[in-house]
Amino acid sequence: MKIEKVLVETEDRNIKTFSLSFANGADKSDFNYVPGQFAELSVLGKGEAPFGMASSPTQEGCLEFTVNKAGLLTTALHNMEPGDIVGVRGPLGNGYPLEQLEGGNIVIIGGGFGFSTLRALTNFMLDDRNRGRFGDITVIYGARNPGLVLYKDELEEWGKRDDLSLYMTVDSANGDWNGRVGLIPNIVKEVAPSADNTYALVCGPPVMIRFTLPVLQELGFPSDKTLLSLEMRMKCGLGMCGRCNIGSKYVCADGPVFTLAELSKLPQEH
Amino acid sequence: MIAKIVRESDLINLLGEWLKEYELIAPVKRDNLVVFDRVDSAGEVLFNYSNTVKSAKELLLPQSETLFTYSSVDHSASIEAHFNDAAPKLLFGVRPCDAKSFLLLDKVFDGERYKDAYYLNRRANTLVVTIGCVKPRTTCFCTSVNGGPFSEDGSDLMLIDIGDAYVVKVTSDRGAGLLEGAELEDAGEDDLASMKRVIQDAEASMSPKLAIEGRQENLESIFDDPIWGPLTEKCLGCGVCTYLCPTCHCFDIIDEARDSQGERIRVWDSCQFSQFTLQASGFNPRLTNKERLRQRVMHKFSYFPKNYGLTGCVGCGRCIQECPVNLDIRDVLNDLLMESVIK
Amino acid sequence: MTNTSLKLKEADLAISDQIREAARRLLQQKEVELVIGFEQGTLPLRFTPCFIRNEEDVDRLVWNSFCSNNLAKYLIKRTEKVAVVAKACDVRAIVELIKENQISRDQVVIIGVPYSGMIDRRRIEAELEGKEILGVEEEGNNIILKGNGFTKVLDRNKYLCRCCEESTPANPVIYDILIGELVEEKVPCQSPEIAEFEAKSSDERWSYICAEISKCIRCYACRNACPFCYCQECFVDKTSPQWIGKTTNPSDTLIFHLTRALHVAGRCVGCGACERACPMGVDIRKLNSKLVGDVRELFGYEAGTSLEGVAPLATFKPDDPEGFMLNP
Amino acid sequence: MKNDTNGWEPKIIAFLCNWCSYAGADLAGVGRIQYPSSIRVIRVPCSGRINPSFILACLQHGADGVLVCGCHPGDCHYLTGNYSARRKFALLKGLLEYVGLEEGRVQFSWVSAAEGPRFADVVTNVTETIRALGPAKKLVKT
Repeated sequence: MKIEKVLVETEDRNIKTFSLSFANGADKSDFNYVPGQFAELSVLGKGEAPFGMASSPTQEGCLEFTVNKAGLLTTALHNMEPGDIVGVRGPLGNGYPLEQLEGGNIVIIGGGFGFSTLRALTNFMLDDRNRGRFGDITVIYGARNPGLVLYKDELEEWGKRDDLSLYMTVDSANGDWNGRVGLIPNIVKEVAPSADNTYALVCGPPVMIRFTLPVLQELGFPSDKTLLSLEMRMKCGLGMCGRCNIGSKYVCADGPVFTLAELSKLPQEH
Repeated sequence: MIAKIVRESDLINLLGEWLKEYELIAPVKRDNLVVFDRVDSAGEVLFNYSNTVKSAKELLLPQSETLFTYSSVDHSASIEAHFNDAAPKLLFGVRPCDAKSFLLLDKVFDGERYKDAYYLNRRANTLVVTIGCVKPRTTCFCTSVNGGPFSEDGSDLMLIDIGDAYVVKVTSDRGAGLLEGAELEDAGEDDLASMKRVIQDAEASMSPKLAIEGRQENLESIFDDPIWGPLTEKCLGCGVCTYLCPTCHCFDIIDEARDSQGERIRVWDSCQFSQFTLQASGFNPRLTNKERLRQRVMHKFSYFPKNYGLTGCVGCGRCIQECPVNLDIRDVLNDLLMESVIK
Repeated sequence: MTNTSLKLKEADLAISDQIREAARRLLQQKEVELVIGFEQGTLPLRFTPCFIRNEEDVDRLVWNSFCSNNLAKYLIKRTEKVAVVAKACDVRAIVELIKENQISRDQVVIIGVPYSGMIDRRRIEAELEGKEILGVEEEGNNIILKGNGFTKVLDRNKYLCRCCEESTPANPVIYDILIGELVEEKVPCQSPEIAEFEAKSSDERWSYICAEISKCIRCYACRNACPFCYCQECFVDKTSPQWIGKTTNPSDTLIFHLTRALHVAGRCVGCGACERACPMGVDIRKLNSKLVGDVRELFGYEAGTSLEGVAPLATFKPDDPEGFMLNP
Repeated sequence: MKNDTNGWEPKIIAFLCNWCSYAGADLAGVGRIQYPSSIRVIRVPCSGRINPSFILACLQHGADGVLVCGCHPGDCHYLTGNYSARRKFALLKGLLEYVGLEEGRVQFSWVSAAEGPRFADVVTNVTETIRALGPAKKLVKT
């Protein structure tokens, strides 16, 4: 696929969002995905690595990936420019269970870089064609500091909407940040969304997840309505190469989205 | 059951015939090692051996294979997929454990969700002629994992040495095709009786069975048990067990590039290596040899059976023979099962 | 699975008893939390590292010529007090690791076993053409092998580990507890095998090395068995820069072995753990022994023989040999 | 192309220490001393910076030869970098030739900032040796 646009998301320039268009138009109709799924991005000569789709399938003709510069491949990606070609192998994984979520209220809890597929889901739900299928939408999003907040313009737009409640927070503020300061688990406690007919969707760093889950439990979210999108080192994305399994489940092929109920039956090796 | 009798001279003739149509891969001696390799004449084939050092899996899943090559110019690239191994191959002289391992690999690479074209291509082009194990080694434990020295799983033909000849059992349609045109006598009553005796003797000589079939729940119940610590303490974290194993199939996908050209390569990897599950963030869910060896054991004896209904081990005993510190998987399993029962 | 018919020769039995006694006392008096030694393995020629924490397990400890693993590997970065049963090679590795700050001297109680002539099981197995050994006994200088329908008697001196065969020291350089008596020491010198190899033509040497390297399956058993390969991230795993490819390409594989040999140069004590660990029988020591010899000859350093002295590649002399240089 | 020894010119990677040898090369240039154009120079802070892996990587990626030059003993800008390098190089060169790499593919020499002519000599000498050996094949990755 062709890189159309590269947006630097964070002040430290370590996170960029890449908008890709299909170099071969025919692929467009074959690439049907749901929010929460991922794809293997590949740069020839460097290899491939998995990234969740940050765009919603309602944004036609384009795919977005938010990429944190960490290793060989991501560095190569960060050095690319509009017009460059990257390979996309996907969609892979299960994605968020849209049919199950339909009719319910949705609480989205995202921390840092893990927010990208939740952003995709939110945009999907906010689309005119879909908004009616979901109840109240609450988004709780946190970053380490204001400079690391992703999708700033879009969040500003969401903030103006009356069919979505947005709570943004940073772990520590600096300069002209007027929003909340505090760790996500505390903000969740503060916001205290009702668990009634509500799904909580969580994605973020392991430590955030560890402290958020008890809060959700306390608020009455049952484990089968608490969904997590997991991160593991993956390679093939097909459940073959053997590195991303948690117990008998492969995060790449059986996940990356699991309910807490499913996870509690698996070994705590993630 | 179709059973023919093959004398030594018949076998040389048969191999000669097969050589005309197939690339023949058979056990041969290289230095002091018995390995599978391509042979050009029947004379090179080794018949009298216990097993090869490496398993036969690399015929279907080579240690490294090019998936595609590419060349890129400016903003475009041309990619060419590689299916090099289309030549029909005949794998002669595998042991029943290795033949059975192909069925396990099929579960992974010919799965319900995804299929691996490279693997399937080779699989479809490979015929398997097995030689039953008249003299199992003490490290063999195939009978503990639903196999046996004469298990026919995964074989197209099965040869059983009855002393002065081989009884050849046809175990698949493709196997029957291999004997087409060959003028072979049917195995007589005496031959079949000898065969039966040979089989009984071999089976009787097997080490006592381990009680591991159907115990995946037991293993699961002791995932967090402290026993894993002492059990894995001497493990060096090398890849001998996984690389010699006929069923281990973990791999990595890497690119190798030179200037504007390069290739994407699939290469064996091992769950025993420290970097295997290391995430970009620096977090590693399997931090020490303990977690990594636990993964290997659990994968074979709990996860694999859970996902595919079959134990992910064929009991060939290679890991037992070659582990540099003699970490014997049978001991590990026995201790684990004991622990799970006590609990 | 333990092979129950263990019969040690008298001398080994005496050593084993002394080891047990020492271990029992150390654990009893809480001088150490852990004793690392050898126990009987699951196959006739195999004895295997064991970790004893309780007095009642002390009798598992044994000693004989098949206790070939280098236990120094298990001492790196340990935090508890530990005793280790160590033959000459192990102790030499321990010495070098102490100098590299990987082992703290006061944390380790060395139970030194003077011993000359560990046996290399692979050399014995090679002799048997694939026939399975079901039992082994030693009597004097004889190794008696028993299998299905055969008994074979071998002269143990022909099946020694190559490092024992060569003139590598046989006594523990340092120890806290000595088992038995010190044995006659040998003077280190260049191994005849290396001299023989060097006498070959360049092309002959190249084809030999290539043939050996072609057997390598990159399982890294050599690296992981080596007491000196303790890098947190091995150069083979690095991605930026990526030093070598991950396949069994001959160039990559050879460069892996060359680099590893260079990386342990001046540290390698020639114990041969790498070679014994290799399932494919790659002649890895061909590289290491060469460097051990060169380090001795060029820099006068014998790794692991003394707690004094600086590792040869961490120091220099102004008049180091430079005959290899162009117009020096 | 490389196999065609007619018209083949060796490709030699030269690691030159910044303080002495690179300056020596510069001096050779300024002094218009003729030497073969076979070398591709990589300037390094000190010969002690050279990891044997650099040299192996050059040979793997198709260099016909590798030359490392540093300050004469006693002249190192960092006092002892070249002494440490000398030990490493002695082992590396010995090992490479021991496994059968042609003698002369990998060479080391001292060249000071004042030794323009010596630098030219060294390069000429190394180039001729390697030209005589022909294209490198042994460690090249194919």
